[in-house]
Amino acid sequence: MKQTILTVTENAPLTSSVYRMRLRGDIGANRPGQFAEVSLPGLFLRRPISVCCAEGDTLTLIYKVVGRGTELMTRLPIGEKLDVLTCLGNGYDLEASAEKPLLVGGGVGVPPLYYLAKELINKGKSVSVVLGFNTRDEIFYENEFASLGCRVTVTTADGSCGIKGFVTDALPEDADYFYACGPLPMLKALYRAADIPGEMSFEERMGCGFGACMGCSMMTRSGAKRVCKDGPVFKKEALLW
Amino acid sequence: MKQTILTVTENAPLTSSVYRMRLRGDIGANRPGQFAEVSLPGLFLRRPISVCCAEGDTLTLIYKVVGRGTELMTRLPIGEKLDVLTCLGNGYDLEASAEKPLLVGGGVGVPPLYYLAKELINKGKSVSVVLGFNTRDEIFYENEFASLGCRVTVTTADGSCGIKGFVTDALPEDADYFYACGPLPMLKALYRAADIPGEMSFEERMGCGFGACMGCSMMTRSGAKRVCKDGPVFKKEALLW
Amino acid sequence: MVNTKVDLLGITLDNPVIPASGTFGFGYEFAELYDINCLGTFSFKGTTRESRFGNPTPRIAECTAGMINAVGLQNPGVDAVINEELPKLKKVFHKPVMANVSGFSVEDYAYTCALLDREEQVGWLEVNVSCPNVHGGGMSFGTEPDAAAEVTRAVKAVTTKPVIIKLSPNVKDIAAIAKACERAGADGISLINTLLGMRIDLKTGRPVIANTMGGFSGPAIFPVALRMVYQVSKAVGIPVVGMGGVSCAEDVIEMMMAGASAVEVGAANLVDPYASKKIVEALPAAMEKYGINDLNDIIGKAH
Amino acid sequence: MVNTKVDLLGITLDNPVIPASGTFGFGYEFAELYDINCLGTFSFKGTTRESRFGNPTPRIAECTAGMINAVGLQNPGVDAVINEELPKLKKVFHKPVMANVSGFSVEDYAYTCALLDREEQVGWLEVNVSCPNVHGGGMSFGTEPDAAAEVTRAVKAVTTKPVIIKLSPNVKDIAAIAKACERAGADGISLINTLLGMRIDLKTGRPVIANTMGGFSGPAIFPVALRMVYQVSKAVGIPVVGMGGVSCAEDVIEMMMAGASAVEVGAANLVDPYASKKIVEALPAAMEKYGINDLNDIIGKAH
Ligand SMILES: Cc1cc2nc3c(=O)[nH]c(=O)nc-3n(C[C@H](O)[C@H](O)[C@H](O)COP(=O)(O)OP(=O)(O)OC[C@H]3O[C@@H](n4cnc5c(N)ncnc54)[C@H](O)[C@@H]3O)c2cc1C
Ligand SMILES: Cc1cc2nc3c(=O)[nH]c(=O)nc-3n(C[C@H](O)[C@H](O)[C@H](O)COP(=O)(O)OP(=O)(O)OC[C@H]3O[C@@H](n4cnc5c(N)ncnc54)[C@H](O)[C@@H]3O)c2cc1C
Ligand SMILES: Cc1cc2nc3c(=O)[nH]c(=O)nc-3n(C[C@H](O)[C@H](O)[C@H](O)COP(=O)(O)O)c2cc1C
Ligand SMILES: Cc1cc2nc3c(=O)[nH]c(=O)nc-3n(C[C@H](O)[C@H](O)[C@H](O)COP(=O)(O)O)c2cc1C
Ligand code: FES
Ligand code: FES
Repeated sequence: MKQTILTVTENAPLTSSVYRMRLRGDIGANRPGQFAEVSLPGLFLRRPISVCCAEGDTLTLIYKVVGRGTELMTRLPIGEKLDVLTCLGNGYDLEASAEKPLLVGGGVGVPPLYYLAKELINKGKSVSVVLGFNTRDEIFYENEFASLGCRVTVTTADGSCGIKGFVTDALPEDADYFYACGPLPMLKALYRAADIPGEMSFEERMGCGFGACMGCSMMTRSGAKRVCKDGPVFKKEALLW
Repeated sequence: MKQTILTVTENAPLTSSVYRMRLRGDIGANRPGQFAEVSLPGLFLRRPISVCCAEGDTLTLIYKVVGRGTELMTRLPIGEKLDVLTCLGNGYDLEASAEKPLLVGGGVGVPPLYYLAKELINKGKSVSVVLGFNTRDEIFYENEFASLGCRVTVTTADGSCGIKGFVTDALPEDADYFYACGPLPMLKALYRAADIPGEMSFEERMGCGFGACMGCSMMTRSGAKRVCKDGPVFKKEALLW
Repeated sequence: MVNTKVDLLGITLDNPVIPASGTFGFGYEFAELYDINCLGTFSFKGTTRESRFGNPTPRIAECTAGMINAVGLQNPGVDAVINEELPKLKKVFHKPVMANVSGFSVEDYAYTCALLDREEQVGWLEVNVSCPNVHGGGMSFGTEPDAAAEVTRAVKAVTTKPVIIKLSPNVKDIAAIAKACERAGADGISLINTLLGMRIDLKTGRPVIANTMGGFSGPAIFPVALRMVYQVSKAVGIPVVGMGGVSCAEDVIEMMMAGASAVEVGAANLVDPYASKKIVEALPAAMEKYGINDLNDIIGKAH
Repeated sequence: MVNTKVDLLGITLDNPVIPASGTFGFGYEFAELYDINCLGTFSFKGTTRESRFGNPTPRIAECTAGMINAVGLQNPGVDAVINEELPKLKKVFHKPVMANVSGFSVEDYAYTCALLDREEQVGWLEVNVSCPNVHGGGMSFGTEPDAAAEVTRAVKAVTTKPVIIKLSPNVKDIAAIAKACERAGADGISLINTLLGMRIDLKTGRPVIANTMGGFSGPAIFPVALRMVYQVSKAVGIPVVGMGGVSCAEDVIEMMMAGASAVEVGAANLVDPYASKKIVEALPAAMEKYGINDLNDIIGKAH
């Protein structure tokens, strides 16, 4: 964990409700699957947002506007300085996959998979990505994953783009390990559908984000774990589903 | 009373702890002796500051750094927008003086007298001003009063400039009416020393500043009065001293 | 078009927004600023049998997201309220007004309420039982179920209009006190009054407030107020008027979901004189944002 | 050079700053960030006889200038605390630690305290009487003078180290409860625990917290905490540890002026992991600003 002051260098919409924010400064050594906790002026608790990319001095976050904090984020101008905790959580286990990792993301679960895909490709793996959205207008980052060299499949619940249905309707056959992030119903469906091992990232309301308050606990096969510190990524076999 | 959004156009120190702030916008029709209530980011209550001058679209305030709010004010940059209530309180009675008004101010009680002096001189009156400070370094606005055409006397408690002593040691003989603003001990001393009629401006901790909460009440000969709405200026004969 | 109309004990309010007692005077200061008929109603300054200057000053202290007041019920007394304030109010406000009453003995309450009950413009009596009980050793009437019930019965015996008992939050079990009032005949409950709070001036080491302590209110107390509105509205069968820290239309909606039939706005009026008007105006858009067509549908939704 | 050293029941603290129970784990997460020996001491996570998962999630809700938690005393149980947590703590923290204990029966409290009392690194026992009394109908021990006194007596009977009783603010008369604990043998009082609060999710109309309500803390509660510290320290003759909303060195000074001998910092640690360290570092300059040479001179200055 690292407490740092970062400067907003980009803050623009990707879709009608999803924004990308780039922050510059001493961002620390972030691993894929880790998250940041952003302090926002006037709000007490920080907001946890996954690391979408971390390169050099630039941290990329992608966030969906859902409430007061994320609405406020959209109004932060370029040049604004933010107090951010970075390098939070365990992150994905890059060594767990053999050769053919499958990345499955739904909605704003997609962003952390981008950084993961990048690192897996750097390791020479053949990466497949399945991205699930509700409808065509909500799609983002399809091209970015393709540019990395991933095999990308998009699903939309209403069929307005890509395969009609859910991510579980479009899982490739040949993957040896999955990495997932998305809404709970998606994670549960994937858990049931996938017969390969894998790991998934969870969300919980957080008090601190670094393991101090026990606000974010989740019961697993090996006892109570903190989503913020022991997670947010948990292996499939740890889940009590 | 007027609620308005004003832009900081100047915010600079006059002495080590006294600052002048100029605000531009639709300031309303302020009379001398009235005050403004400034809303400051992150603080709940507004801060009451006397109108030092109000001309055209510019409101001038002079404030002393005494606590969190005024400290915060010093850090407001040019261009900052502030939510301000203006035209608060009754203001001085410009008709009360015959020909030779005497203005007596102590410390940050001096600012409202500047606007008053200006208006009295506009009315053709011969204005004397006695300004009391603790020491030479705390003096401000002596020249500004002189430039208006006032007869100015300065007193310092330590004798480092002007007459050594208090304002009451320097009252001119020929005045027919006094207007005062300053710390309570000065007002009380003046009340005892002056044998002419007059009026003085009071301070009290305020909840609203516009007469709604009864936070600022003061007992007078004509019953309980609100410093913010029935005052801050009260006639000498109204006081229960 | 969403519906903001709610019923409060037989009177229809155009909207549930009610400036709280002690933060809206007798309406004038605000009537100079805007047409106060846009409000549901308002609760006027706490009125007592005799006129009162209240406590010595300073009576106000600033806090994070709130303030402390120790005004001490300054008011001109019930006769002056009836003979001077209400006639003036009639000219600018054409709706029933909520009469807020305080007292230092059961007889005080009954006396003052009986007089105000006869006034045409008074729609409801809001009986503030947070005052110290002079005959009962200084503890507030509102902190003991029996004392609160006694005031309720005494007021109900001499009045015909709906009686709303306003409760203090400085208690262990506010629902028990509400239930005692309900059993004693209260038509409604309003809550919360201020939390007892204190600040010290670091420069002097002395309390900021001349009276040492005072009533803490503003956005900071909202979660406590919301919890108590929830507890009380679950415990009683009579309407509940919620307040404490409300400063925007979303807060009004949250209070109603907790169980409030109408919502009072206090300290917010002091820092923004247009606060109540802005909340009334923002309410329809906030309702639409959360898919609410009729405010009556959400009262107690969280139960 | 100003003096920040204070005595807490026979142990000298380098400074009065103490991270509060539940916001500092068992010290590790913070020892990774800075040398926690700069602190006066800290109070570790509330420990119970058996291990507990605590309440269902969501357990956290945001509020204006504060937060609600409903963690529900998640902890590994006293045996694991003694056998696993304390040995690890010893490596990074070389001062006496405050052992925070909770229980659901008088026997629970006595059992857990007796075990922790034997641990060398434990300097004080901080007994949190805010838990529901399972045998007494679910009301918290801390809301009844008799129940709080009973816990105090039971713990004192089986321990040798100073016992500090930590009080709940959700009561009418906190000084009466403090006095009952003092009479029952408490060596000190700490307060306040969290205020009972609630939030509702406007999108669903349901409480944000799975358990409906939770404990509200953070800067918003400071004026209530300060008032209670003042009331209790005036009422008792034993040392008082003050807390509730403290987030800067000025707040520490204000709490001490109200009567606190030492000051705990809770929620502030969660939003800024360096908060307690920053307060320790800012304290000397803040003292100088207000002309304070020795913190011992200002304890209870406002009385
Ligand atoms: C590890 C982790 C990674 C995340 N990564 C992303 C991301 O990359 N992009 C993205 O858009 N969102 C992400 N989220 C969800 C994001 O944290 C919430 O959408 C955001 O906190 C909502 O804040 P708000 O003020 O707009 O909403 P409000 O509902 O007003 O927030 C109120 C409170 O609830 C909390 N909260 C609300 N929703 C959530 C949630 N889903 N998860 C955790 N806390 C919540 C807020 O943090 C705040 O404390 C992540 C959450 C976690 C736990
Ligand atoms: C009608 C009126 C006119 C004033 N005009 C001026 C002026 O022209 N220039 C100037 O420097 N000061 C003036 N003051 C005093 C000024 O309001 C205070 O110095 C200022 O509010 C202090 O704020 P703070 O946050 O720095 O201090 P803090 O002590 O941190 O403030 C805490 C709270 O106490 C209130 N407060 C503190 N001191 C005073 C005080 N003396 N009077 C009223 N409230 C106070 C603050 O407004 C705030 O609510 C005036 C006060 C009044 C009532
Ligand atoms: C300055 C002030 C004066 C008040 N006077 C009264 C009063 O006379 N009678 C009463 O019942 N409540 C009085 N109250 C309490 C409010 O009506 C309200 O219950 C409380 O402030 C909580 O609401 P808020 O957080 O919105 O301010 C007063 C509050 C303030 C701030
Ligand atoms: C997340 C969280 C967990 C807490 N757990 C405990 C606990 O286990 N035992 C206890 O005595 N107090 C506990 N508390 C209460 C704090 O120790 C403290 O009394 C309270 O939060 C007020 O201080 P604050 O406003 O600085 O947070 C907890 C508080 C928080 C925020
Ligand atoms: S959010 Fe505090 S422990 Fe996870
Ligand atoms: S400050 Fe509210 S009436 Fe004067």
